[in-house]
Amino acid sequence: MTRPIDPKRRRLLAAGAGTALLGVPAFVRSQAATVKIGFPVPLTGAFSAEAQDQVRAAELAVKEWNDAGGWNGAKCELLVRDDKLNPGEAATRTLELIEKDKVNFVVGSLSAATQLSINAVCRDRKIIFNSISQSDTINEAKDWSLYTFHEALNPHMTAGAVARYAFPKFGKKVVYLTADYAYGHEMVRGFQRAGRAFGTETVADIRHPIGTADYSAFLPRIQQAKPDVLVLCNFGRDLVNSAKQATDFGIKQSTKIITPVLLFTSRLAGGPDAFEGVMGGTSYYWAMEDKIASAKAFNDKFRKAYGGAVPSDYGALGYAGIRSVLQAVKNANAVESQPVAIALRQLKYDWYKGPQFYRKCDHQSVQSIIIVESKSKGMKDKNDVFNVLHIEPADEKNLRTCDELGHKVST
Amino acid sequence: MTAAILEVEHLTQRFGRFTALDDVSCAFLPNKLTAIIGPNGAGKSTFFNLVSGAYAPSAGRIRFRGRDITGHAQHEFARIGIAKSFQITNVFKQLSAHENVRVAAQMLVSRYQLLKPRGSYKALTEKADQLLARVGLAASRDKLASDLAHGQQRALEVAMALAAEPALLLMDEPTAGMSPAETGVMMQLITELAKQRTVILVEHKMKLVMGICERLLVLHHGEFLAEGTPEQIRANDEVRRVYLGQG
Amino acid sequence: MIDFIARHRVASVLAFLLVFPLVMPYEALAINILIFGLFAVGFNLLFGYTGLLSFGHAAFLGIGSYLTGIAIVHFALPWWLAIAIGVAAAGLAGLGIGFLAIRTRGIYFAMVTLALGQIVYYAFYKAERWTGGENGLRGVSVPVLDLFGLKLDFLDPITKYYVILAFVAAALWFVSRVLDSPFGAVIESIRENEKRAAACGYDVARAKLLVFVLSAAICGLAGTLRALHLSIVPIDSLHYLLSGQAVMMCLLGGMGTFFGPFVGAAVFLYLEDVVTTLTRHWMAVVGGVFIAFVLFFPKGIWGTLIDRLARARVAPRASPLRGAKRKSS
Amino acid sequence: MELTPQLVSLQLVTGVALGAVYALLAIGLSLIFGMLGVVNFAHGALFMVGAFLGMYFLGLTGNFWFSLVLTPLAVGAIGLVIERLLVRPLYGRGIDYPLLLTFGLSWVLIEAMRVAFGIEGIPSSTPPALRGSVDLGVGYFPLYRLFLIGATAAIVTLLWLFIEKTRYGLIIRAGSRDPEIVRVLGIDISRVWLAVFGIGCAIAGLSGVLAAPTRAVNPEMGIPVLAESFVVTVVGGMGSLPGAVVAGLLVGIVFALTSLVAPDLAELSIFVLMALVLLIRPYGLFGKAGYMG
Repeated sequence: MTRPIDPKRRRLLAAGAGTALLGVPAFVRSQAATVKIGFPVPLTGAFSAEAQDQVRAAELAVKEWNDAGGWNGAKCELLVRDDKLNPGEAATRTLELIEKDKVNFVVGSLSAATQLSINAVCRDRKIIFNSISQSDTINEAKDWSLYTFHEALNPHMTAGAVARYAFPKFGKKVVYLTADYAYGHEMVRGFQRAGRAFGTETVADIRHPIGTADYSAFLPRIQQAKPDVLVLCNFGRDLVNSAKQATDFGIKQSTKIITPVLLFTSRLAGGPDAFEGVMGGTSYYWAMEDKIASAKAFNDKFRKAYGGAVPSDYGALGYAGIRSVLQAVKNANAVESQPVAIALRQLKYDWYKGPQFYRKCDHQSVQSIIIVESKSKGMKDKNDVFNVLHIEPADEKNLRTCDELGHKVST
Repeated sequence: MTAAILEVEHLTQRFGRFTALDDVSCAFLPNKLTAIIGPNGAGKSTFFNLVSGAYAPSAGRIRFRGRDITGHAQHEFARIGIAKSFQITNVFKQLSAHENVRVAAQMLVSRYQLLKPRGSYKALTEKADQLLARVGLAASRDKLASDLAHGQQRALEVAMALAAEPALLLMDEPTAGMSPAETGVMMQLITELAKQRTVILVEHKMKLVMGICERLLVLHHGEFLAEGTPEQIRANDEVRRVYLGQG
Repeated sequence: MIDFIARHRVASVLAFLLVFPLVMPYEALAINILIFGLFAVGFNLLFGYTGLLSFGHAAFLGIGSYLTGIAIVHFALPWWLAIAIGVAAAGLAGLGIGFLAIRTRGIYFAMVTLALGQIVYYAFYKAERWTGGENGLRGVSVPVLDLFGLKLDFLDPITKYYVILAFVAAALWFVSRVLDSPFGAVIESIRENEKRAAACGYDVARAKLLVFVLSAAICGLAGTLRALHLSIVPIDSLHYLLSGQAVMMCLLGGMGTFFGPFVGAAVFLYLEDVVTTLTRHWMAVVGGVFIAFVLFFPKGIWGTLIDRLARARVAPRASPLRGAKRKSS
Repeated sequence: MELTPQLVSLQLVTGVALGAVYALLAIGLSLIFGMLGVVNFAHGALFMVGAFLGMYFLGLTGNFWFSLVLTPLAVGAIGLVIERLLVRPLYGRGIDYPLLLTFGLSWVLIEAMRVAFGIEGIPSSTPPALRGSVDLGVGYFPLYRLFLIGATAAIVTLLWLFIEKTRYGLIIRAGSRDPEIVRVLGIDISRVWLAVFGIGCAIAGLSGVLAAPTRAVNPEMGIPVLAESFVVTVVGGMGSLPGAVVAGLLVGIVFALTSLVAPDLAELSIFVLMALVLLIRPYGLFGKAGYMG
């Protein structure tokens, strides 16, 4: 170890550096030599497969836009950050993106809690945030701002579409097995509300702690109730485990199992047996390319860029989320938050799944919902896991009303 | 006759089915040096643990200066003037010798003062230095207790016990593991200490205490066997049989 | 230099922290380090100085955060009052949890604090109306701090850093005083030898409870600052993994040293931040670093450093630093 | 909902099946703690490694029974390496250091499985012979979970016989009371420690492969398991094998019955149970005072 600096001098140095630092002006937004988009997603943790797919799809959107010339010669740069699926980390990373990297926009997130925390940080600093994961809360007036956009489906829309398709077909007695957090509760609410039209009856709503690995303690009750339909209102690994164990307990013999969001990757991880006959909703499934031209175009670009791989549901949202923002930059001919937000509000687009637009009062993307069922035989390859049963077209009436969300001015 | 400083009545301690101390009653006069002797397992240490408040007795009473203190918490025993030096060295190993004694002395002055620096209690620092000097540890003032030699740690024990300015000092085999030279110094110190306060000594080396004590108590199998001056004890047949016979 | 730091430990840490944002990649990380450094220092009061390993300290960080957040979001109270409420609530929770937990020892103490911490977690999780449940509490935003008429732009990261630094510095000063006080000597003696401390006349249970409350309040302050920093309170603030992080930071930096926990927090967060940008397998790298530290630098970074410096400087004579190393640095 | 006797009985069986896995996990943890004083924070990760290896061996050999034998051997071998290289240098340094080390190790193991088997994990399947469900008279119950109960009972019995009736068991019992005795007997205590650590890890791996067919196998599956097995170990009393079994069943049943009446509080219930037990008995149901203070 070298001889340490004389303490007095050190203090002087410190004081000098301190003053120099205080002299630095508040952060100055860089003028658009590049358009910077921050992209916080959980690259590690339970949803890292989806997150990595989101990054790939987002990079595709960026490349496409840059290849098309960008905006006034400015190219787009994507700054990917790992939020570790942790809202505190997400907030920190968003602060980093805004304060240090001076991003113009933020797109990303893969859980309700992280998107709300990213939104809180962006909202205070008047930065546009386009969320690409599900939540009903973010639409509500309390969390919303002019700069909050929601590209993904929300639980109300998803649950409603699945309910409208499934309830008339499978019966009136319904049991919910629900992860005990906002996402689960919002899904149940969506099913129950849509179910009213068909006279469905909630036999039980069993709320399990989020992240439960063993559902056996919840299943005898369901077995005894013998409902027509069991709705698994949980997500990801909770869905895989509960579907698998419900199968083990023989629930499927007398009951149809449905779920609001049937994840592509969950089905891959859970295998065909556990998911046999399970039906659910999704924002996107690659095989809808047979019916939707823009889906075909998107899949082809993705396959070409990534060696024949197909995009997953949440992955595709990364593409749409970025492409909307970049299109709005061009339309607004600006990168400042306010003009771009206005351009987004006026945007009508069809990037990958048919026509979409952001509703004026809450900036929720109005879009189609795909109903799929898990395949257990006749699969052509590992990606061939679902049958597309139905596509419910985009319709504003399937959303909760602006009044209900607390938006006073419905424009 | 002066009133006894410590009286115990029918003191009994059971551990499960085993009775470590059985119905022991006795009294100790102020400023006297008494030794409790007895073979291993006689209940000497149990007796000390009870009168120092480490355990509450299964039955019986303990009175200190006429006040019943049976069942009080151990720290209360220390605060009213009963201090103990331990048989197995029991110091604060990662603290300096000086800090060991200073902490022990601090009990009388400040226990929950949060915001004044320790260093500002000059009297405590000096008192700790004096006590270290008295037990012959002045030169090892800043050594960690764990770095002291065994005999030095025993001496530190005594200094810590003295720091609390006890009226009653309980010493559990203070010379255990000491060299003959160290033992001599320690015995001299004990004699000196006993001039100003009551000292009760537990020893199983009988010869050692015969010379310095005025009174001896003999325990055997948890029971009181005999009591008296060294001469009386030496003459006691029963004591000779169970105790001296062994050695 | 070590002597100088030891003598003026609060001043030196302040001097360092004044320039700290310059060397960090971005201010939000520097602020996180301040906050978690304080969290670890508060935890170390209990763990390093008193020898009590708690696995429930996230409860105090979280209660501080939530109560501050609730005061601002639901009651629109001024920020300084919200901070006071957060710290007081954490201290009170410390009193309750501490009262129950100090009856046990060792690993059982760790487990009781863990269990009580989990109960706090679920209570806040279920109180969705007040806490936002799993979604977390949003809207704890204080864009402008009004300080006796002086308006500070709290959205400006540098301003935010120095405001938070002021609180952290005050707390560090407080902890430093406590450690140097007679009570500081009492808790050290309890760590060294509980039975002996009782025999010396100290009410061990009461001293433990007091230090538990102090530690909880310091951690609560870290929590309130975190709520203001992030403008959200995530439910993870109460999770036992965060309690575990405090243990890691203390051990990494050097438990039972004054600066150790702060150094540990800084290294932990900085390492995590840097490694995360380099590789997706950051857990393996950080885990590996832990293993290496335990095996080769068991006294932690700061503990090893002061040990080496002390030994190199004053090897021949009895070192005053070594005798007092636990309290001096 | 109606709490019929049938439903409650079925729920109890469910609780016992859950408790079986808890008990196994706690035995491994308790064995290592009781003997070495090491709080093994990598226990959950070893459980996870066991689940992965179990499914991997199943795929390789096509036979669940092979996998049931191979997996504990493999995880036990990993345990031996861990003890020899990482844990051994830490003996005598207090409980904090092995705790931190094994925590770091658990992260390394999680990442290793991510690299080896992918982030999403691998599908797990029930061995064909154990599929389906059985009518217990009170309702249908998956055959595999009945097998779990039986397998745990068998393993616990074997372990008990090993510890109570064999020479090695005698050494382990003596060693957990006082390492000096073992040294006096002329036995190299470090080899005993090595073996015990290996056995503890093997049991963690075995619980992993046994639990794998009931749940998704993914790299993070050990994290909640670690907390649960600590709860069980502590409720039973650290270092006590009968305590681990009793507490495992108790925790399983409490979890199952809470799930029936207040499902959302099921996870909380086991922590409440632990708090209550420790406040009434500060060293757990079967624990002895003295371990670490």
